[in-house]
Amino acid sequence: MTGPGMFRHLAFESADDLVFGRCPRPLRCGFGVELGNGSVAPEVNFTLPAMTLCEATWSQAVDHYRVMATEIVGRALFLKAPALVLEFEHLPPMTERAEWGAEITALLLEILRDAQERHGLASALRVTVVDTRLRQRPPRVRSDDVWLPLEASLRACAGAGAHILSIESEGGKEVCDAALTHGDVDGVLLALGVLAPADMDWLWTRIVGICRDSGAATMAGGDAACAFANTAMQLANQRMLPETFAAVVRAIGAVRGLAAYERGAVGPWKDCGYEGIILKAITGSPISMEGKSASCAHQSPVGNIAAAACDLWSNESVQHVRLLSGGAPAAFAETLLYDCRLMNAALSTGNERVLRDLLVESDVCLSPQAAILSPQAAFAIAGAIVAERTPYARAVAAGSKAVELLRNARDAGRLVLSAAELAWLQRIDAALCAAPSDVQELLARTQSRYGHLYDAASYGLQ
Amino acid sequence: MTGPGMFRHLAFESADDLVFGRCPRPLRCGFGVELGNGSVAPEVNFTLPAMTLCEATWSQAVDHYRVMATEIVGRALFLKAPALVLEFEHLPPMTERAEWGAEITALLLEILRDAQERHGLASALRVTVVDTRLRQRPPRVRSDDVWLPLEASLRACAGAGAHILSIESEGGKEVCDAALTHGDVDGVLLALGVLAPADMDWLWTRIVGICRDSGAATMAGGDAACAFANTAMQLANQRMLPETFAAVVRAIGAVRGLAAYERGAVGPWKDCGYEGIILKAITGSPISMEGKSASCAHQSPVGNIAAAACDLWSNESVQHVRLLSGGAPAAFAETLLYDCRLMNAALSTGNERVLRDLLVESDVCLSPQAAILSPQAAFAIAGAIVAERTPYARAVAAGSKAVELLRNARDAGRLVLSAAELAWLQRIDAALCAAPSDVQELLARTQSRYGHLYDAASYGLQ
Amino acid sequence: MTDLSRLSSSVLSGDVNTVRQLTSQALSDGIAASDVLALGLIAAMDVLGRRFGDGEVFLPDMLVAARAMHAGLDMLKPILAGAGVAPVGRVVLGTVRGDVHDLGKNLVGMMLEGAGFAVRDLGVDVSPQAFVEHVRQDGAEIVAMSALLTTTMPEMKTVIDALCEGGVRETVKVLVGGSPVTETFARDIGADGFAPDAYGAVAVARLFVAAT
Amino acid sequence: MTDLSRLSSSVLSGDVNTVRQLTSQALSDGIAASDVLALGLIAAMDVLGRRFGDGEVFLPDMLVAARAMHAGLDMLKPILAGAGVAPVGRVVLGTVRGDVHDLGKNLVGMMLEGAGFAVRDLGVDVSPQAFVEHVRQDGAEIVAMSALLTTTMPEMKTVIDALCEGGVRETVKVLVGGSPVTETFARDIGADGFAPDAYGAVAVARLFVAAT
Ligand SMILES: [Zn+2]
Ligand SMILES: [Zn+2]
Ligand SMILES: [Zn+2]
Repeated sequence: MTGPGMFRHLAFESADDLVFGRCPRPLRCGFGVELGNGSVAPEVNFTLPAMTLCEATWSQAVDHYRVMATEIVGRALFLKAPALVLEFEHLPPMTERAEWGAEITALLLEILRDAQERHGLASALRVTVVDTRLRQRPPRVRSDDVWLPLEASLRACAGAGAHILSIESEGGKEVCDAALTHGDVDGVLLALGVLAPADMDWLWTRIVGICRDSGAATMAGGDAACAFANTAMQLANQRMLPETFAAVVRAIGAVRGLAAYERGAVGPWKDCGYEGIILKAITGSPISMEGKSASCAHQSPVGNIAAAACDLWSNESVQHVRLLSGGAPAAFAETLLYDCRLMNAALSTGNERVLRDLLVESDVCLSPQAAILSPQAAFAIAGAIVAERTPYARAVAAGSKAVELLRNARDAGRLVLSAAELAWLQRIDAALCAAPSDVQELLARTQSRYGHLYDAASYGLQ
Repeated sequence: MTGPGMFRHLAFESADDLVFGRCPRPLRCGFGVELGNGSVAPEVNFTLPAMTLCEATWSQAVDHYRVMATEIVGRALFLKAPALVLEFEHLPPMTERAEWGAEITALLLEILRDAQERHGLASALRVTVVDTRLRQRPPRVRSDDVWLPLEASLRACAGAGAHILSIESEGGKEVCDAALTHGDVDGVLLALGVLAPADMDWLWTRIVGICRDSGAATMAGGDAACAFANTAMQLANQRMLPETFAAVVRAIGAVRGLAAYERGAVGPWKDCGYEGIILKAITGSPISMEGKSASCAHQSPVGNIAAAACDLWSNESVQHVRLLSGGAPAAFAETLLYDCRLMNAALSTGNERVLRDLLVESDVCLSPQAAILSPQAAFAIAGAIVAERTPYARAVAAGSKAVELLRNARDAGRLVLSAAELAWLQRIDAALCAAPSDVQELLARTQSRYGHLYDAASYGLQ
Repeated sequence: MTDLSRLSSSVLSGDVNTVRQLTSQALSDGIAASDVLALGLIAAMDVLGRRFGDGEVFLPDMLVAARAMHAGLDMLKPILAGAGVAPVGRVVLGTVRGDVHDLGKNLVGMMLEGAGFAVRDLGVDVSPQAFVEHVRQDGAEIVAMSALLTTTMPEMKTVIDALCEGGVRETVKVLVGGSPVTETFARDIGADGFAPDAYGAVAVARLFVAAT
Repeated sequence: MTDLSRLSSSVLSGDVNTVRQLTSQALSDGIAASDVLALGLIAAMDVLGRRFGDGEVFLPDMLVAARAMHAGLDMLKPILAGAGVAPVGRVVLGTVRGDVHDLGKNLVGMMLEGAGFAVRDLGVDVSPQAFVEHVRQDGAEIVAMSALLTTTMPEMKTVIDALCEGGVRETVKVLVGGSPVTETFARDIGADGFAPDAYGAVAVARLFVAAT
């Protein structure tokens, strides 16, 4: 993990430079899309309605994708959008049967290519496979029987021409879920500071290789901590977990993500990890984010602030159900397109910092989860991360910085915390202060609680 | 129509004062909601999924409304919203059976009252009845057999405690639909400059009376030109009509709306008439508008600019279907709530004009329909309207001003028009220049085309 | 010799008088009625359809041209009658009971007529019985129903049931539309087709008659 | 005399040792086991439930307290056995075949156990046969199924069919949940109830056993 790619500095001079649509390392991908080069594009994600997916229904499924993509492209053209990114996020059978995922990939590319040729619409396609490796408990994430099918799907989608390859990998989730339900900081450090980074290291080395084999036609796009930090957020939404805890988990989640970049991922980072802004501060690479216009997929307390530094703006996921206006995917595409228009109007008139600050101001005082996602907070957390050399030390540093930011915001009257939230913040702080000094000690200390849940060898720990 | 209430001046000194959340004549209504007094609140509209509405299914329908309202209120509380407005827009059977509309009204008020008492949420309920008067052709909109049932519903909803009473009245639509399909300016002038204002005059005198009878507990909230100008917009969306034509119809539609204010309507004006900004310029009263977050109900080329001067921000209508995040009404409520947060952040930091200008900039150059909805354009159209003394003269003036604005924008390179659009703009201009000098001449000239479609006596024309 | 491309141009500009004059002239010049129809009138409508698709003309232009086209067609009909110029298909059209929205339905009617269908428009708030009776009377091949309200959509099923009971379900294809109507709903109630807008309705109607 | 409110406090703070000690002391002081249960243990869980509803405590606090509560309960069980302390109800729980999401299911399990149900958790990717067999084995009154994917939802119907074929459909109530699952879907596949989240699942499960 201390390879040549290790990030030691931030990509920006100051937090104030962290703004939507601008990156020190912009990307060009797909059919002429520029990312992070002075504009924000929508990333529309769409999925099947409830239906059985099998041989007999497959042609129906293909029809759904054709209709959804055609309608979304139609809406983009109606609104004279300069650029459009589609995300095709597999359902499990599409990863399990590599040819299914590849078939939809090819279909969507054909629709996008046609829109470019006939109407000049710049576009790109992200394909996100499902991490199918965690079915057995404890999961053996590196074993051939689970890796080879996943690799086959990744290769098939790259082979079909996917512009951006992503996954929401879940190595370490087997421990994280348990740690979350018990509100246990040690367990979160084990999951997100040790197991997940080790798995990312292993997995992204391979995904980057697959992209390299594609002749650089396919970009290694990244891998949000959806299965970790968004699970914490959802539990906090249901008041099962304190928001302060979810906020700290989010900050620590960035450490896991950085491992992918250090193995050669280039972005654009996937939408559903709100930790993307921390990663942008470190890598300078474009990120996809989601917020108020992803209300189709989940509620969140960070609907506006999430857009502060986005380069792609996503709806997370919407099923092909019908609203009064027509298909729901096209409806959410429209909302995203207008959100992007507003940000692009700000960029083209030099008002991007004003709008960015309003997006931040909107949410930052109302939720601990928002309080750590301002450019200033993200910059501070990013700085704490790159000051350390191991994922574990980074995880402790990220968590501690998040706690510090939350306490400072609260003390300055910028954030109101209930007595229960404040008590938890103190518990989290105490736990982080008492965190083991190295991984071996952490493993030993957590062995009785989590040892039975994970296979150490699968994370290179034996 | 030249009564004491006739507007002769604009409510603002300059177009630059026309901004969201601020009105010279703010309103206070419902359970402590302030409108136009420095903030913007969401107005969430929600409706039943596809189902038969009859005696046997009525209790199911009531359950739907209870669930939808409870979930929307829950989302508002989760997001710490300072205020929430619900719109209950009848389906026809709810107006036809006055007790049904009243029952839902009472149910929703109970839910809002409870949220205020237990959580301090300021709220208000708008109830919009259906204009059931136009079933026979030609319709006799003032006859007892159609008016008395409608009046009963209005009284029942006011009696049940509705805070704001609205309708989307359709008097004149029987001519407007035909005029739109033939792209006929004379027909539009007849519908929106003569018939519709005459009907508004008659109808709103009565609705204002019903509200007065309620002891001012119920406000006369207004009546969007949805059935007219939004129909034109929808036809333009489908490329059945040129956008320039739809834009001119929108401008003329404001004349119809003004008639309600001149009979005593106080607002907040209903969302689905984008002409609201023109009416705000004249009356200084709060308006509800809808745009990008009404993508559940229809597509539009004015998603951002529509927010430029809104005081309530609406989603138009969403059915109670399920998305991945839960019910669609709560999902759209979340998006609206964040849109409002952003506008309120701008208001509280003194950046409202910057954000307003970005919302305008986003859309104004991309569509003729947007080009006439900027504060500057709306102000100019409003000025043209109040300079005239009769609805007909106002209609011609509003249309002519819209044409002038579109031509100027095009000549200045701020608006690109296709050859076909430009040709239509010239046809519309020629038609307006050749418009009859008075109503009698218009009636005579249009008699053969439209005379069979409407009953003159029902509009006080005989 | 009459220039049929001039006839086409007159149709395109909606000039009814010139269309009548040129049609009459072409016939007296001895041009076959079927050629006047194909190369003069139909050719013009084809051009117009393309222009419409490209956003160069709009519905009002279409209606004006269609009127001019019919002026010429009316003169050709008596001559062509022997050759049996039947409509492409016969459609019974209406908005269902309880629903009084007519604009969308009217657009469908206009577009179907433009495409050569004979359309019986029953108007709005149409009872199931009325649909059944007119299918019988007209020998229609298609029933096209519209509903704009979520509360009147289920009425479409009632109409289909009435067609079954009336013994004419087998003789017609049922096409449904209207903003709340979905493909799934159409399938669920046993309709044969669904169209999201007026263009779609024409496309589906064409498929129906091609299939029979 | 043992202060049962101290026992409650120990449950609330999750202090297993003190709970054991005070329970034992209360019994040796001659306090009836049923009183120790009601006034010491159950009272604490009631307080906790209220605090949870008010956002004063969270799931981790609940789990800690539940563990302490069970430590006391285990000591009372042998004494109360004669009096027949049966679980509120028996639940067979699992995520359906093809679906490996377990967090939501686990939450439902924890909440049901907290509410006094005996829960047999079959895990994830559970075959229809496994549901049927465990219903038979345990004599369960409730089958609770979870599916997180739109593509595995239909599997719930397969399980219900298997319950029918296995002849046990009449003996159980079927509860379904998971983010894509809707009330309508639940009704359509013939489930008895639907819950949008873990709280809802407990509420519905309580209704089920109250009704039987
Ligand atoms: Zn995700
Ligand atoms: Zn995602
Ligand atoms: Zn409307």
